Amino acid sequence: MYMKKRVELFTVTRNRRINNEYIVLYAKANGELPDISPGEFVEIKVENGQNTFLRRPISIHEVHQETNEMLLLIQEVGEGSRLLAALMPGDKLDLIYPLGNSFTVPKSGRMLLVGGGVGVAPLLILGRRLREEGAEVNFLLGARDREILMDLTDYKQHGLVGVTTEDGSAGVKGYVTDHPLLKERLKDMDRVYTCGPDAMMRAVAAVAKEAGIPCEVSLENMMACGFGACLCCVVETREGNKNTCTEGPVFNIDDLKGW
Amino acid sequence: MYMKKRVELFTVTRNRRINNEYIVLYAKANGELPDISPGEFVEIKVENGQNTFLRRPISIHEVHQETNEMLLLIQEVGEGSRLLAALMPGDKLDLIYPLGNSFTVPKSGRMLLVGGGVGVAPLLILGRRLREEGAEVNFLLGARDREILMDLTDYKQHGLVGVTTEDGSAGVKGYVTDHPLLKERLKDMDRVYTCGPDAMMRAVAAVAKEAGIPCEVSLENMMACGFGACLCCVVETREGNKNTCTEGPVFNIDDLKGW
Amino acid sequence: MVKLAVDINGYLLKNPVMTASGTFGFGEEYEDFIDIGALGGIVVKGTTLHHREGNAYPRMAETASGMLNAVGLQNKGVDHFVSSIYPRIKHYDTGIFVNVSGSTIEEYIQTAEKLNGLEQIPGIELNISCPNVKEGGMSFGVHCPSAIAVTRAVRDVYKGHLMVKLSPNVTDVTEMARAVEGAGADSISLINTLLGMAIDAEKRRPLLSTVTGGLSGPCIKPVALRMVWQVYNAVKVPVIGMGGIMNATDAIEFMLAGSTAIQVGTANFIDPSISVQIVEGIKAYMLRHDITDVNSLIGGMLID
Amino acid sequence: MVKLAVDINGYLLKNPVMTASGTFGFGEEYEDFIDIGALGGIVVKGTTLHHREGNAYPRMAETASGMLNAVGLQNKGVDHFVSSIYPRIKHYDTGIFVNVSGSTIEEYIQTAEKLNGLEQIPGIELNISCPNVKEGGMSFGVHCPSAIAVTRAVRDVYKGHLMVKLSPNVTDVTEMARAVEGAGADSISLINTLLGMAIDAEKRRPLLSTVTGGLSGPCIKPVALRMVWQVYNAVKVPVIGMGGIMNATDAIEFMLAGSTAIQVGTANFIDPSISVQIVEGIKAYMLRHDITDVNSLIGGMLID
Ligand SMILES: Cc1cc2nc3c(=O)[nH]c(=O)nc-3n(C[C@H](O)[C@H](O)[C@H](O)COP(=O)(O)OP(=O)(O)OC[C@H]3O[C@@H](n4cnc5c(N)ncnc54)[C@H](O)[C@@H]3O)c2cc1C
Ligand SMILES: Cc1cc2nc3c(=O)[nH]c(=O)nc-3n(C[C@H](O)[C@H](O)[C@H](O)COP(=O)(O)OP(=O)(O)OC[C@H]3O[C@@H](n4cnc5c(N)ncnc54)[C@H](O)[C@@H]3O)c2cc1C
Ligand SMILES: Cc1cc2nc3c(=O)[nH]c(=O)nc-3n(C[C@H](O)[C@H](O)[C@H](O)COP(=O)(O)O)c2cc1C
Ligand SMILES: Cc1cc2nc3c(=O)[nH]c(=O)nc-3n(C[C@H](O)[C@H](O)[C@H](O)COP(=O)(O)O)c2cc1C
Ligand code: FES
Ligand code: FES
Repeated sequence: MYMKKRVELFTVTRNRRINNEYIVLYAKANGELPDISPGEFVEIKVENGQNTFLRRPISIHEVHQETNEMLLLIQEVGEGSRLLAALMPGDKLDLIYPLGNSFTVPKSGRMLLVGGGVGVAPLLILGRRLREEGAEVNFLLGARDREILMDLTDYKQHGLVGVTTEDGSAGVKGYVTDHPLLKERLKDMDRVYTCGPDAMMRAVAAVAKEAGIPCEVSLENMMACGFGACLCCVVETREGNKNTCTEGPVFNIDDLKGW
Repeated sequence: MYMKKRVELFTVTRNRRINNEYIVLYAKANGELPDISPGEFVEIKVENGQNTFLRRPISIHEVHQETNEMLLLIQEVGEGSRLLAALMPGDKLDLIYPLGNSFTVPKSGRMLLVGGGVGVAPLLILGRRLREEGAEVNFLLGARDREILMDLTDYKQHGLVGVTTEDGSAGVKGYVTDHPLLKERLKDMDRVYTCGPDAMMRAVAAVAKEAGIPCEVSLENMMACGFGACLCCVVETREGNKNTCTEGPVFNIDDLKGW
Repeated sequence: MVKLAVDINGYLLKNPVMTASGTFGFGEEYEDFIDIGALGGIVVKGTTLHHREGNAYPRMAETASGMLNAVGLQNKGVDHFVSSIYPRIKHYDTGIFVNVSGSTIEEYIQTAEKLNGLEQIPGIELNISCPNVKEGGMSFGVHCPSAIAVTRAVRDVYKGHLMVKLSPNVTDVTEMARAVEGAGADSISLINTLLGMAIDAEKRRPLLSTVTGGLSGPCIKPVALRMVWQVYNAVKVPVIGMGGIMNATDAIEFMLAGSTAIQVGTANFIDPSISVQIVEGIKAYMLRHDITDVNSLIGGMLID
Repeated sequence: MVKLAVDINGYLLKNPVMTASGTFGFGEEYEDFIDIGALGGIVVKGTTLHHREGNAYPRMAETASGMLNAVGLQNKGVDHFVSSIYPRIKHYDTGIFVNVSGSTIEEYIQTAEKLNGLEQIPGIELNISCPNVKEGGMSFGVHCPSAIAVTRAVRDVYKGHLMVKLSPNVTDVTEMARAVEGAGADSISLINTLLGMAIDAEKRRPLLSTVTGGLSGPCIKPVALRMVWQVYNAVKVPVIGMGGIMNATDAIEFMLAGSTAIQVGTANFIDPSISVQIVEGIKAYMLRHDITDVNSLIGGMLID
């Protein structure tokens, strides 16, 4: 069902620090939150930034429909994300949402959700929705080291969680592609979803393709508008350039050129 | 004595609201505050302003030498001053100071200090210093209405305080030039100091000139640097253009062209 | 009631606020956010004779108070516009202008011809100033002879309002303005983007696939205002000003400098409802200043 | 140890960081804040043959990520510089360049001649790009024949390093660069300010006494970087880049785009010690990236 896009002033209700680099913002809508599909994102206006002219695209991490709250997982990488990570309960958050398409949510099957870095964000809501629909959920989450590993509690509610860290300080040492879930048990999976650094997604896509398993990626192209007006965020597909912000961010790798 | 100019990070120790439009920031130096002369000003870097590229010049309102605090009276007129007025204890304040020349401080005589709007700022430290040196201090403070009138307590410590408001809600109704201090008792004065809106200062200067009484004005020209490097803040004097930021902001009206 | 309508050389806009080409899609992208009919006019995405894929990704870089883009006129071609898009948007209760680009004069002519007689398209905006394409585009707009040639050629075939959009990347914008006025332009819009560039110091690489791109946003407003004022004083046809307009105050500044109408560009990305808010803001300004007719603002800057 | 010295066509700067004319006074204004000797060089205030009072107040307006100025070359004339200022600043342990302006070629020539043989002045920067004066200034710098004429005339009489400063207000900056290179420039500095304008919508008046003025600051950085890159690819003489440099990262971007040295301008107003901090920041970048010689950054942008 098409959800009308809107600009709305949310109120921050909580700022939960996960680790040195990550926080989760809880943002409450004024009225009733519309239905959100996994994979959709928001565009946030960063107030008071001296170098943040454009909005910042951030995935919807999870939704608490009862309290009309949206959760946003934010990694501090530059001025914009640092200012967002400093927001406190009561502060306002100017959002355009809901933006983008969403992941396929089948009613059954064995699903592998592979996230790297802050790319784990949309996988939480996706995992929950998959479980609710009746699919089996397996997360595989990669991080640089245990210091910036996500809080896994929420993920564990929805399925099995595998972990890799580059330095081996938690889970399997190495990249997600070094984990048994991708190296050995991939053939048992019906579908792979992945979100994270480009190199990681391409590696995951390559093994999925080789194994002949459908794979959906969520791209993080540079965006100026987020709602299809500027044509800056394009990705090359078999049908020509497509907007990552409206025809994505989720693409089936079979549709992407060069993947 | 020449005080070396410096860039220093002060810490806000207090934000005292005077009225709807004015606040006083108390800013503590890291170490010992150098000697400050009345009339000197600071240039403040406004952090996190989206339209505040340049620093903002603000007069030194008063100095608490014992605690190494500088007081700044700020009127909220635009983005920069609003952001400054929102600073809270613990916040940092990046200042260049001390800037500009200063008012003449004779050791005796009857002085009239005429301030309008936020132009009352430098008159507090000036009044105190004049009293300490041995002169008699008379303040004449003009405001739009009683709502934005200054807190007079501090001024009253140093001398007599006359007040005008445009709507007559406090003191004499009208402009400062309508007050008996300027209309009748000006001839008793040995010197006039004035700071405030251009039109007010020109009116005060005119009556002082007519009465043949020395008059010093503190100009608020638009400044890009505040320390003599850009030549943007010039005022026409009998000796050609002078920098308001280094050769002013205090000028004897006899030296100014067209005053 | 305040009078908001402005006349751009025979065509009446219900108010002076238009949206700028390339920043407003075909209007449809904004339907969720605003009533398109509340605008004076819209200029749709740059359209060429043939389908164009545009430039490679990345096409965007954020800069101080602005952005660079290198979209490169991605569009499905004028035939697609006429057959597929026009029917979808022709119900908008506002003037729809098509921004026309080409690599050769022949392409400009053919594209313009295909837009003749579309009832809801009162005019075209001739883009002779796009910095993001290898051939044509800006090269037409930075030299008088070619600007004259393309304007005259299109004027000969196109029956509607002919707005010509100038490039700021020139030594003397008034020379260009007079040239296109002489060649038959009904109005002049400016400015297109300034040619700029951005580098990632860490990766030592340009941030755009094309290395250089077009700079837009508030950073260019001072240059845009200056050029609008210069052109206003140089030609008789109406001037449509743009470049960094973010709010009603900016819009009024452009009108005071000589704009009959204004276009809102990059600001749409940051607040998709800003164009309609600007209409409201202009009304509020007029009420506050006791102005009954918006036309009295045009070129109304006071100089001693 | 990293090597920071750069050679601008025969003259060695101890590091690539200079300060821009008109933003650094005569250096003296910065003595309280920094050790001038830590800089690669300084360019002092625009100097003319005769005393000039400059333009009327107001001369400044803040803009989005930048400012407009209309100082108009206020200075006491070259004789005053030689007799009164030079003796006060000649002890600086850095290269002092004098920015020279004029209304006629004759004035440029005479001013330059008077600067010949000042031992601590290795060179002059020919300002043919000042947008804030009615005659001369920018008008020389936006047309090739006059740019060539003034450069050649000064080259004939001036014995030191001749840096020529280009205007960004031109259609093709490479044309200008090649012209002044051919006319004898030892190096080319760019960009001067972009011509802009600002209006107070409430008062309906221009914010500058001169209506238009020169735009500087981070807002112009994308345009400046683009022009530096274009000129670097068009001429053989060294390029000295500037325009919105606020920190070491910006400085490195300019070097990657082709600058041999850079100048810090408006940023000095916001942080009077920034120029020296930029020297330190470049060192830190080099250490982080394992670069031993700063010269390897010049034009080091990677393009596929
Ligand atoms: C659809 C989408 C969903 C996203 N979801 C999230 C999320 O849930 N949580 C989160 O923390 N981040 C997410 N991002 C990335 C986020 O938008 C950027 O990290 C953010 O814009 C950086 O802003 P900044 O001002 O902090 O950094 P800047 O100072 O602008 O840049 C800092 C660094 O971040 C990188 N960066 C900037 N923009 C992007 C971008 N669009 N994509 C990737 N890297 C970028 C730059 O390369 C730069 O090196 C998402 C991006 C997209 C396109
Ligand atoms: C030497 C000097 C001392 C000053 N002392 C004080 C002081 O003690 N307390 C105080 O509140 N203000 C003082 N000012 C004025 C203060 O600098 C401005 O009000 C402030 O810069 C406005 O910044 P903004 O971002 O809030 O407003 P902006 O959005 O920049 O401007 C808002 C309005 O303020 C006016 N304004 C901007 N700059 C100046 C300026 N330099 N002078 C006068 N009006 C200006 C503009 O006309 C504009 O209409 C002083 C100015 C100078 C030059
Ligand atoms: C992403 C983007 C795409 C653009 N595409 C076009 C275009 O197709 N045709 C055109 O004439 N101008 C195009 N422009 C220029 C704008 O119409 C406008 O002239 C410019 O952005 C300045 O206005 P602004 O600062 O308000 O955005 C584009 C601008 C942007 C930012
Ligand atoms: C207040 C001011 C005065 C200037 N005066 C001169 C000058 O006298 N001669 C000159 O060549 N450039 C002058 N410039 C231009 C600068 O040297 C520089 O080219 C320009 O500001 C761009 O650099 P920036 O963005 O780092 O400031 C002046 C700039 C400013 C802001
Ligand atoms: S970000 Fe503008 S079209 Fe996708
Ligand atoms: S403000 Fe720069 S010289 Fe006075």
